[in-house]
Amino acid sequence: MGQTIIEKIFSHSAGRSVKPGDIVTVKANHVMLDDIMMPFIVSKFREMGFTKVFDPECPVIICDHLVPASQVDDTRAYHISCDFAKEQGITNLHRSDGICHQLMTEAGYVKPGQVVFGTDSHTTTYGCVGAFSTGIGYTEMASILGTGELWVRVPATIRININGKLPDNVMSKDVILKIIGDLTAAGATYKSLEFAGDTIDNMSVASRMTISNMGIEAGAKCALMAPDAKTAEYCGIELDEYQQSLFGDADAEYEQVLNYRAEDFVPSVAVPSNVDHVLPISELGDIAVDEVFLGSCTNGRLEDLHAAAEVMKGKHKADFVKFIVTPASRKIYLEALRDGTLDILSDAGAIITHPGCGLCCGRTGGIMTDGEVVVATNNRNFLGRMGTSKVKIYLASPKSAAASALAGKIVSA
Amino acid sequence: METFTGKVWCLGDDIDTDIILPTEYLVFKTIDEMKPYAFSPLRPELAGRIQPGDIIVAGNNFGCGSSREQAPEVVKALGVKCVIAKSFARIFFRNAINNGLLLIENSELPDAVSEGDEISVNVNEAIDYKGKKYPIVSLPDNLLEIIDAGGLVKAMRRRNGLEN
Amino acid sequence: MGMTIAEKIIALAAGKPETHAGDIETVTLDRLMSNDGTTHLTIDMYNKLKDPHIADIDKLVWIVDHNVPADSVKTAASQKKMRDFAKEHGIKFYEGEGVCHQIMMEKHVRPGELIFGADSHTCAYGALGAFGTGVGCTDYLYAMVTGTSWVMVPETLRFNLHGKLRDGVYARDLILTIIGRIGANGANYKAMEFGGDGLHSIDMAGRISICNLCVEAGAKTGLMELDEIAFDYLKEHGDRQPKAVFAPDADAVYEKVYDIDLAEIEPIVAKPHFVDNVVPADEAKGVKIDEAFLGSCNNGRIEDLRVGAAIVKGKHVHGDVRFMVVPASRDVYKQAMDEGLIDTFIEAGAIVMNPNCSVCWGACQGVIGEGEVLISTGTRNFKGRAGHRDSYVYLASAATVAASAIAGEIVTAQD
Amino acid sequence: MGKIFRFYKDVDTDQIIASQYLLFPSVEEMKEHTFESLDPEFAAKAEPGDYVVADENFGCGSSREQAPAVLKALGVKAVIAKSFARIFYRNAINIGLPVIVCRELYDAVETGDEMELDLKEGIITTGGREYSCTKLPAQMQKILDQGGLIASLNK
Repeated sequence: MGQTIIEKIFSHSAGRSVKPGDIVTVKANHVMLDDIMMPFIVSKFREMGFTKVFDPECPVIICDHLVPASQVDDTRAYHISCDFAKEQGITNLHRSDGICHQLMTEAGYVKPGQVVFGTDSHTTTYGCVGAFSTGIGYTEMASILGTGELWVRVPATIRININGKLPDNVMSKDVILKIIGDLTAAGATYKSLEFAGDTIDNMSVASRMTISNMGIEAGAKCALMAPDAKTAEYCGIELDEYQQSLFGDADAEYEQVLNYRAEDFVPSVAVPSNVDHVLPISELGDIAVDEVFLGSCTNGRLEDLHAAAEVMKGKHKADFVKFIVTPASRKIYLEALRDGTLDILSDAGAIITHPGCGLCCGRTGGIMTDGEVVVATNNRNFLGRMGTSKVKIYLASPKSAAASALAGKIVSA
Repeated sequence: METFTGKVWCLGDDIDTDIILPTEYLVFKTIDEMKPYAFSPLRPELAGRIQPGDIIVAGNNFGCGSSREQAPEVVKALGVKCVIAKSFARIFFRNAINNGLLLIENSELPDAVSEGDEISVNVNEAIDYKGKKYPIVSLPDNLLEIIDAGGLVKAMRRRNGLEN
Repeated sequence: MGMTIAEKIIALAAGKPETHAGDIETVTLDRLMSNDGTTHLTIDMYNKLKDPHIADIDKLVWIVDHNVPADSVKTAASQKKMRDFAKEHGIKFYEGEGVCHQIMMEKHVRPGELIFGADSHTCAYGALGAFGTGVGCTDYLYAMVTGTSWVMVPETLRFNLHGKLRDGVYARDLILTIIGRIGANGANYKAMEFGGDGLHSIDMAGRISICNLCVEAGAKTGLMELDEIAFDYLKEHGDRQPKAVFAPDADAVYEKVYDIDLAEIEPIVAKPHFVDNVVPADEAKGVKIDEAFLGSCNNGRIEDLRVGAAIVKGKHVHGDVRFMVVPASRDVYKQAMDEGLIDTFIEAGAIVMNPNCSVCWGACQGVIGEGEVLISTGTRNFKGRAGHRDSYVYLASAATVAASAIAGEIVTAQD
Repeated sequence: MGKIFRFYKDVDTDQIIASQYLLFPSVEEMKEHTFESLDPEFAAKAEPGDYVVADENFGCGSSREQAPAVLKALGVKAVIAKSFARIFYRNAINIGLPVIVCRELYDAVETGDEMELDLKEGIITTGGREYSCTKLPAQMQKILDQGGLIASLNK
């Protein structure tokens, strides 16, 4: 019988054919450790009685939540990260290069078909290149550092087919918001999401990344896409036989199959304070905005900055609106700098910060207070995530965010 | 099997990890320092009122959101005996088990119970509320092993010969 | 009796033909700058007034620059109060455009003006021959409501500059040397006036840097004579017309006159925790650093970024160092982009932040932790200034800071 | 009588109240961080009627009016120093916090000593001795007498 992508990856990793519900122990090809969790990971690692990381090539330590530090204790996590790397001979260390999920694929760590764990829920992102990746807690991370492996339950798969051409003002963010709205926030809990169809095929890896990144918002364990020529080019590899086999078989068993027509998608927002409370922007009415945030591991990539720049070129943000741009990585910053994108955004009044998690992680980068409304391109609009619980967070695409910054109210491009 | 009785605090659906513990407190050095801020975006008073032995009852998708393990740790540190919800988010579930915080899935009790009520839990058997029994589905074996060991840290210490 | 520049500006603002050190004058202010460091408190006091009103709305410039983008809900609430008030009253308002003093220099200050700023480094405006001085929010509010205030006319210390700074020595080294010489309260209540042939060899960036730091010697203001370099700057920045151009009278009375040979100035480092704790940079060599900061109203201009970029070009920031580069304004940032400087910094591994006060202010961005060491082009090295109360700040020129960021320890650009 | 808290030379405004607290919505919320870098317990120990005594150049640095404001909010009755930085001095008078120049007191007292200040006469009494203080300039005395600068706006 045929298999879904996740079944193929876990079968390959376990060395035997697996089916949903099976509990298997898999080896991690890479693990991603972010600064904010490092103090806890290291302390659990020692408490468990480990002294040596099983393979110093496996962990990638990324300082992104707390760099540059906004509070006096922030550099503690930074030093623990750097010291642990030094102690263990871990050379995969990024001190200020951007957001972990961007770097894991961009810097060439994750390849199609691999198994990757990270101490951040948006670790699902690497599904965009056909890798299994999922978020775990720091205790499990400590155990993997010691043992190199972790048990997983093979998830059932929800297949999502999207075919056709997306409207011009619609981005992959609108697609995944609509799907999360349909699935609901818990609709894919314990499940693997598998995206396919010519709309996905025609998307850049960056656009796919947005979709995989947000799979967790429907509760999914992972959000996978079959690797193709674009994936190979992005990863700088040629797909081997195993990697080429990573697509959902026609006779694979899916728990659910959803079919979407690309033409039906419209610019959408997730309204406060649930990611699955999704509405077309056209149904919102007039909502004035105080702040716009363009960035994050969901939508801080070059094509996102391009999309915003295209909307804003020669124009200026509305008065008294804060427009904050935080590119996802150092490489993206540099590319956007060199091709003039940052110039356009700066002329439009953007506050451009160094790459990092920025506002999305709620530590700094544009925190708000009671009564403020933000249109943000990131992945969560939870109560209190970007300030007080009376801040209203609307999640939208980069195009919609840019258009809203110009208009001073929520509109689509 | 263990039986206990506790007072109930009721929360709704989709109680996310930013509600359980907002990001700004994640960098505190100890879980004890984070404790007062648990559930603060939704109910700032709650952390101060929860007593050891109390039980949290919630709707669907409890613990959705980030992988921050501070979330179950802080709930446990408040002395919460167990969390009963219609369903749990995946990462939170794993993290809770790894830390020895008891989670029970039950789809009917959350709609029946009111805040301040007392319920009795007979672990792996049933919840008793006002004389009515709500059955508890037992956990898979591999999770029971971790719980039996007293959490993942203890299991690893055992593996590394530090504990019996 | 002759007058100093400070006396002439105050006399003009007081509507008198003459005034002298020690006199107390009621003056009409030309401009009132306030930033997010204190404006929320000013507004609170304003709202409690019996008859709240603003004398001349056009004189107010409000700038959000200290914690940008906001780092906490408390910051956000205070900034929102400021934003909402500015919007309601139609006050000239900047947010995220850069450090207040740089914006004032680029867009508002005119020679001969008397300006109150609710920030101590307002004395920077003297580089354009304006009397800028820092006040608290109560003084600010009084001036905002009445359009006037009282000032005691300061004694003036005169600094005659001669010759030219050597290569690798900057205006910042000069002013740190002066502060070291006269002490942290050596100019308390006084004006520091700069002139002499040597001034012509110092560019506007250097002049702003000098005047900006006068408050670190306790000065009420720093003032400079104007020349073509200053007039060109005004022309290039909005073609601003002076209110008045003043040079001191030949028989002006100075409390003290210093003659300084610029060629004798050497690279300087101010060690923790006082700005006047200066030593030749060579004597601070070898101190391991955790962070380096190039920016601020003192040294975040395009000229400073050029110096820093030339040093780091083709090299990489030391692995143990976070190198924060923060242009002083949007114009500086844009210019630095055009010139390829930002590219150089990013390639070298620096952290380039949006224009704002950043590390110099010690909250919000690049805050240093317990036991950490920072080398900075900022204005102050007070205990705890950049973060944890047990941390250490060394002040130096852009060149020394950039070279140290590469080396991982304090070195000079010559090393 | 009030207790003396004695600090050294060049106590700057960052030490009186650090930058990270300045944007707190009110002085009340800031005051517990007063002198945090010098003595984290200061706010807890200081009682209304206590005095701060310092060497030269007290309050140098920034124009943050929060510096005298937190001292006043904690009930500090007066600051007595050998000299004051300009902006701090002016800010303190404007909000009605007495700032007294006295050259001799600093070298004669320790933290914990008790003292009394007769503001009108400009006399400090401590350890059985009297110290006379420098009088305020008339302009400043006028502001202090009328209850601070804002009071004059509300007349």
